[in-house]
Amino acid sequence: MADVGTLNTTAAGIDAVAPKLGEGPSGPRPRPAVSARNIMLYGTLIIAALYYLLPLYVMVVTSLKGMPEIRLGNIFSPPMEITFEPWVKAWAQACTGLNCDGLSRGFWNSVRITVPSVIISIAIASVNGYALANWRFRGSELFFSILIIGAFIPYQVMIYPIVIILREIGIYGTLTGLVIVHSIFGMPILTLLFRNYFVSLPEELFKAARVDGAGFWQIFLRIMLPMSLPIFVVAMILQVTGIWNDFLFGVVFTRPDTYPMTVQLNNIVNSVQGVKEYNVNMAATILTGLVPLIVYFVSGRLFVRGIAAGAVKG
Amino acid sequence: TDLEVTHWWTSGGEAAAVAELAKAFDATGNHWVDGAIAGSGGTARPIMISRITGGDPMGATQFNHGRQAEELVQAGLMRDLTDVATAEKWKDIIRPSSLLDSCTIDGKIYCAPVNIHSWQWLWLSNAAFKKAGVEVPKNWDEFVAAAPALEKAGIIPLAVGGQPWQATGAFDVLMVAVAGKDTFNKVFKDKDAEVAAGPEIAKVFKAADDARRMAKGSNVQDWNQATNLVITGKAGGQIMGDWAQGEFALAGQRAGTDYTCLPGLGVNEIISTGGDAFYFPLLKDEEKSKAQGVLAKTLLDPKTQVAFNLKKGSLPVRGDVDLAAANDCMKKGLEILQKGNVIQGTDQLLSADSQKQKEDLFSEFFANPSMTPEDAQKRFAGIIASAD
Amino acid sequence: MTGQARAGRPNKLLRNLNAKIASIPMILTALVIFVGGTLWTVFYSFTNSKLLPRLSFVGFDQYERLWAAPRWVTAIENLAVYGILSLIFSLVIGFMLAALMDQKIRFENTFRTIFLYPFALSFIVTGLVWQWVLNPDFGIQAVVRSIGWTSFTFNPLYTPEIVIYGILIAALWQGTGLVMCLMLAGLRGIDEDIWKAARVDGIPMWRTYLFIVIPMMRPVFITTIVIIASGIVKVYDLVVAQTSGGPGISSEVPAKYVYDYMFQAQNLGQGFAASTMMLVTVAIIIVPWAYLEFGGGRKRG
Amino acid sequence: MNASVSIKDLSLNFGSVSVLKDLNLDINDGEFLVLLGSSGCGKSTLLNCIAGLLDASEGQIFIKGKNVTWEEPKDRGIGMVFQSYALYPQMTVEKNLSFGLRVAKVPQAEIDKRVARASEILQIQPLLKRKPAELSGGQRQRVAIGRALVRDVDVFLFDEPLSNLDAKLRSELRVEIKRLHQSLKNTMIYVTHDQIEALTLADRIAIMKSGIIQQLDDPTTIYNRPRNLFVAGFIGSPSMNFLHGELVKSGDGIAFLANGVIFSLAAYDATETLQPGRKVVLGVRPEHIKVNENTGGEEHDATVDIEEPMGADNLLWLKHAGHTMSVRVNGARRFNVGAKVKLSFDMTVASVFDAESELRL
Amino acid sequence: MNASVSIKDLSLNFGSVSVLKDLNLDINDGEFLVLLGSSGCGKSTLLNCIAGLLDASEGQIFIKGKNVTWEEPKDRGIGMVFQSYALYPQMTVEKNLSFGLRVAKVPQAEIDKRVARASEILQIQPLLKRKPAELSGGQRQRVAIGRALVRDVDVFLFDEPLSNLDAKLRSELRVEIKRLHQSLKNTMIYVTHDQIEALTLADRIAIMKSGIIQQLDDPTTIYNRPRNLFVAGFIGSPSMNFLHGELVKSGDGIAFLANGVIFSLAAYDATETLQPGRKVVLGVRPEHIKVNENTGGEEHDATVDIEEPMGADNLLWLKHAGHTMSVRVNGARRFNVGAKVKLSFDMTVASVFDAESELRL
Ligand SMILES: Nc1ncnc2c1ncn2[C@@H]1O[C@H](COP(=O)(O)OP(=O)(O)OP(=O)(O)O)[C@@H](O)[C@H]1O
Ligand SMILES: Nc1ncnc2c1ncn2[C@@H]1O[C@H](COP(=O)(O)OP(=O)(O)OP(=O)(O)O)[C@@H](O)[C@H]1O
Ligand SMILES: [Mg+2]
Ligand SMILES: [Mg+2]
Repeated sequence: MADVGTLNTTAAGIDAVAPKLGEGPSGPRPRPAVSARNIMLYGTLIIAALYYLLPLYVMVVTSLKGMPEIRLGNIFSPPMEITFEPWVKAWAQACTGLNCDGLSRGFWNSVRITVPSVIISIAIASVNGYALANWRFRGSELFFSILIIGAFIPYQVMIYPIVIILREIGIYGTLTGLVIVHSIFGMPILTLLFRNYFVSLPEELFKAARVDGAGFWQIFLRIMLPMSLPIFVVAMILQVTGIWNDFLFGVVFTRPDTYPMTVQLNNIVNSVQGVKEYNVNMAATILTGLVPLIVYFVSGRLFVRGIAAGAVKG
Repeated sequence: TDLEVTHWWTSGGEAAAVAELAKAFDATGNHWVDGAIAGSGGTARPIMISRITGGDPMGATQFNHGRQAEELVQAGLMRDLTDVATAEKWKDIIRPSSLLDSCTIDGKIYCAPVNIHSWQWLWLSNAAFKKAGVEVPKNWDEFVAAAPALEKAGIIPLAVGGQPWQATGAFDVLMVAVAGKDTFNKVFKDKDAEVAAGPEIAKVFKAADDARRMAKGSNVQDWNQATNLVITGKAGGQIMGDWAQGEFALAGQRAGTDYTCLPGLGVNEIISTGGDAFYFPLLKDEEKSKAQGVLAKTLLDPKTQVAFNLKKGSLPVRGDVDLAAANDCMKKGLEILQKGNVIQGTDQLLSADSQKQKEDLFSEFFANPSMTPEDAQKRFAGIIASAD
Repeated sequence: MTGQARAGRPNKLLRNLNAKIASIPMILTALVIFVGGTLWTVFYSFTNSKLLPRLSFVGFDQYERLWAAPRWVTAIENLAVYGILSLIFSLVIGFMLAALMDQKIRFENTFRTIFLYPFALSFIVTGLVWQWVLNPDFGIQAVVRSIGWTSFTFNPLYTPEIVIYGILIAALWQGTGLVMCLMLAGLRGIDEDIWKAARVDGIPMWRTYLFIVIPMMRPVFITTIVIIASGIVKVYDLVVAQTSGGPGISSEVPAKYVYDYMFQAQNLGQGFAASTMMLVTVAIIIVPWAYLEFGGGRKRG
Repeated sequence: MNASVSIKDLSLNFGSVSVLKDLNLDINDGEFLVLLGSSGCGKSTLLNCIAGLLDASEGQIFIKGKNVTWEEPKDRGIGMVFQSYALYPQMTVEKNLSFGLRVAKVPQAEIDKRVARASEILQIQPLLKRKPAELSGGQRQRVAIGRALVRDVDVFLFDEPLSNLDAKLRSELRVEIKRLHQSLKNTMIYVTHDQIEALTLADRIAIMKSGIIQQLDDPTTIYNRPRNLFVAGFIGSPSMNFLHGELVKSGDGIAFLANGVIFSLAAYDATETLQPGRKVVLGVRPEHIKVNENTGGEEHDATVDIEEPMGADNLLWLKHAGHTMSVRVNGARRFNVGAKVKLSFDMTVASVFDAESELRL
Repeated sequence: MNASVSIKDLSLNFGSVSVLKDLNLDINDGEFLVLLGSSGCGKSTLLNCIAGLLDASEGQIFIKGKNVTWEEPKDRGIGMVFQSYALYPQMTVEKNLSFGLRVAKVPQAEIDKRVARASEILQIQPLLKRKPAELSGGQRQRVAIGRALVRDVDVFLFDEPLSNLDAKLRSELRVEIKRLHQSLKNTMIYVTHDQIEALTLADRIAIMKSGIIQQLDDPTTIYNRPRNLFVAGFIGSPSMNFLHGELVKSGDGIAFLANGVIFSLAAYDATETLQPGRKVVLGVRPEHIKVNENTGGEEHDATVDIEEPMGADNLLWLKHAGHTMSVRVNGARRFNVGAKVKLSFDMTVASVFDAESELRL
């Protein structure tokens, strides 16, 4: 952990004006609470924060305006008259083709896709990572290296072979097929995370469990899993966002009645009826991003911890 | 029976038109399951093809009229509609007959054309010209001449959206208008690279160069946003297919008073006969196959044709329907059609691959003022030389 | 187990059997999908497959055409510019934010959440938002002009020369939060005595960061670079959502070329050739790295 | 004053936790002062305050007579050596040594000279071109010391410099540090929780507990005349044996009574302070109890419970009148578990503590 | 045979690195065997082989007469205690203790009984409901031992169980483990690199170096009659003093000559093996040299170089005829640096090694 030392490193850097003479400064501490350093530090942070918040602000503000107001111009000005009409429309009324039920249908489809995909891809990747970290066998590292290199392959390249494979297995177009696709493309990074995490756990723990008579699955389920909350949170966040936000697979590997929310979003945003309804688009955009955003806000702290444990080592 | 139909008709006018198809189909006791995918054919087509090749085909799907589904047919993935076509005598009613030819492979018919779209239209905003204080032009040359006045009034002379097919389409239109039907056919039908490199086409590139200059400042992507610039008078005109009419209609504008349409850019009154067609993947389910037949039949039903094409702003594929309700522009189109001043659409003449290469070229040309017309023409000739 | 003394070594294949069974998904993915799919792709890149793969070989034709296509060359150039800049800026900005966050600040959680939230949004959403913020008629340019600075010009998305920077801005917005998290984790892993030693030695803070701390964070940087780089190669959605490759072809990227030619142009052979070139590029970059990281010297058995 | 480092009323709080409390300490010029205490007692905190790495909440710090309370570490004339070595891993040994000087823009010739001198003193010349990762623990620690050495500082601060090393290396480096101090004669402040290091190295030891200095004295005094129970128990391994009981009159002198057994205190070094009736604790070190050696004095019966042969010594754990007692005898003398033995206590070096105040009487 | 654990020709390679080489070892029933060696010599590797956590490359392992070379760890009748405690952090102490039993599906009543017994023996009853994070280091290590205890195993394996603890706790737990062994009488194999632990705990010590056992003997023999130079130098703190020289005739007996100084070897325990002219190394432990105590025998002049007072003892580093020598004297005896002293060597417990083969003569 960075500590007081670090803090003062900076403190000293900027605050070179502290009294220097042999004269005993016996009074109060000579360091003001609002120092030049703090102004710099927080100033920079706040400016950076503004840059990051700006688009969100624009999205929210726009989604609350009426179209006439948007046409007037300034995207940064707060709404003169707040209307929730765009939200209602985005959620329940916007049309794609003949379907005019907005995002609501896609939402539940997304849930139906995301939940099993996240669970299964994490389950597979965590077991892989565990096997790689604790039960190496001949060739395991080779497969792992292939997997990591696979992380660099653009998805588009893989679509065709996968379509063929799924067709041959006969699960093309089913939810199972989509879950498998998500598991496959989540595997490289997740396996890397889990492997690094399990490697960082003390090996002696694993040995102790073996001496205690626990086998491959028992050690995994009863010893490793309960200790892996942070990395599971990281995996969960990455997968929830990845899968929830996925457009390509969702559209290629499902059918219209199971299209995820992003496809719906694309339809709404790209089905322009005359003028683009920016307010509805923004509302739809926010609604679509809401689930991963909430996941982040709730578990952000664990995310950093997990990242520290899983990504940095190894 | 439920039949899933995929298409990329999602803009306002399009969606209204699809609704007519669905209504007609539902009236036969079946059910139209709508599978719209927004974002133009470029986004939707791969998805449709993946599903057909992936073994999870839909009941029917839209493709552009032309060669897009050729290989699917050859791979035996599509349903043979010859039975329906013979029963319904499509050969007799569909006009121009080239439409049905495009559906025919090895003597069998694989698709049901639903409409004719022509590209060769210049849409002008009357309000914009009024504001600029010039007459509404009657042909391309006048339009080019009026451009400075429009610019001075803060109006973009020509609206061109950022999507690559718009620039390509505009060029094809200019070719017909400037160089004429024969040259067009020599280049695209016969793939004559010499002509493509020749002086006739150089003139076309000159015109395209004008268009490029006039299009500066239209910061929009989608074609209908560009149309909207014309509708709102922010732009003087747009070269766009007849589907743009749907947008004008939706905005409550009337041809003649609010906007003006110039087929063949007012120079050469020739229109192309591209369009949309429905293809029917081969299904195992007997019931559904039967429903596919019903749908095919419904699509070409005169009543459906009228209802659909009125909303869509396109021309019906059969010559025997009454389009009394059609507006001025549509009537102009029908007239030209009647006269037989037609050419085939580039989608029908060129493979998707060549089309894509053309798109790459023209979207670059339109966006990059430093690319000279001569350079562009050289590349164009190259594409034609290797086209299939 | 009979308790009877067993003389020989048991069957090697059966040892560690559970681990092997559990790794089957990984092995299948690695072999069938990644290796198999890649080989399949490379194989068919030598054919002139159109809409459907077919075995009519044309040698290197597809590659010749690929490298003759201005759009592909532009795409590669864009990827190079975008890749290098986004790597540099992600690392620099991510590191600087992390360094600021590491100063025992108040509201650390708030700031972290703010920096990280864009990462929860998809590239599609990112592209849409920034398309809008950068739109010359509504966005920053219009706003600045409306407050009086009428000659102000900032219109990256419709200016071919700088459009790639417009995409970069959005990409950085989306991705630097994660980099910051990684860097923060790395900084927190630095022995605090190093800081003290540097202070006692009288080394100014920026030099401590530059010459001591950053070199010590090599593993973090490697992980981060892998994550950023794998994202860079794949960049597609963002471009599609923000510019669709425009204006013209000035913001095209290789992944989009692959997609467009495979599916829109219905020329699989061309698409496969392009993907193969991408894979070759990736391999040139990643294989040496993978060898260094995973090949030499096992950490433990 | 000739104090090299002088700490006045120093207090330090982390938030609401007070870690150092009103601490006063004067360290003489050239003195080797060891701060000894168990983990968490505030040793490192104090050292960091002296180095300027932590800001005091209250109080002042003087080095060489100059008030440095608010000076930067680099301006205090101190050099510091850390437990984890804190070498810059990507720099060679030479760079590690010279980095601070280069930053301070010392001329290259001067840098070379100082690096040469330091590496000669520490005998690390052959290592100059290596990176820290290529060094053994002991070599690394030597380089870390070198880094303080080149900076020509007045005061050396060591924070448990040897505790990451194994026993053998530790005792070697201990000797080296002692030699270094004998030849440099700088002031050195050395934090450790290893009492052997403290006893062998220190001119004076400051024993700390919860941020307060319990006793500040030379090692012999600390060992033989611990000021209170804490110090007595802390120093010495194995620990001093403590017997709880009370003082009683015995003959004309005074004696100690515990569990019905009487120990004469006639030989105690401060009998005058002992008053009968007082509850006290008698502390006797394991090596101050003789086993089966007839000294002519008082003898006590005991039984051997456990024997721990340690080579040169043999440690016996004995049961004696309800107490367990450890006794150190020569390694060559072996006993059977359960053997009955006779003990005699050397009261001249024993300590008697008040049971309540825990102070030595 | 009555060997509890028997290792035959065991070899183990990691890739191309050979860590254990043809190792043979028989451990008696109820014996406390300590594996001692410096870091990286293969102690943990050997222990892991016995536990079944590593597969031998060659050779066999028998426990209680049964060939367990290819058995799973749980079927070998062993329990293991690790340096880092290796407690399952998410389980309470009770769950930690019973985990192995629950995995083995032992009935609950039996589990309770065994946990109760183990926690009584180790006095951890009050801790049963706590999680490991709420325990001190010593308590954790006790729980770790308990985990082996409940499983009722034949052989206990300890891998440096105390090296994460501080000195005081270490010596306490050492005594506890010794007591545990005295009461349980199980076979115990204990890995450490701390010689004090080895000397105090072991029935026999196996000293390892680079995967080879150098000497396997009881502590006294190891300490007083080290088989070779390595063992001699490794055991004892401070190390044995080594003088390099040769054997010469002196009178009718034999003597040792180094740097021109003659040491009589008349009292050496195996004079018959000594031949004049041979190059040898004389080893004398620091406590076997007397300072200024006239023993009537041979005396040598020396100068005090460094003094390291350690409380009970005082360690002197002396210069003597070109050698540096450490000598241990009583802590009460203090010397000034530079003082001239007289040394006498106790040759009855000295060792003479062949300079070439390094074996004791
Ligand atoms: N940055 C900090 N914030 C809050 N408390 C702290 C901080 N640093 C130290 N402490 C607390 O101050 C007390 C003294 O810490 P210090 O590091 O000085 O102990 P120490 O004597 O050096 O111990 P050790 O022997 O383990 O190094 C401890 O109780 C510790 O928990
Ligand atoms: N998994 C491994 N792969 C390769 N070499 C290893 C592995 N484990 C240990 N070694 C090597 O084997 C040797 C013996 O290691 P081992 O852990 O047995 O030493 P040790 O005697 O227990 O040391 P320590 O006292 O440090 O625990 C070392 O040189 C080590 O580097
Ligand atoms: Mg400390
Ligand atoms: Mg070990």
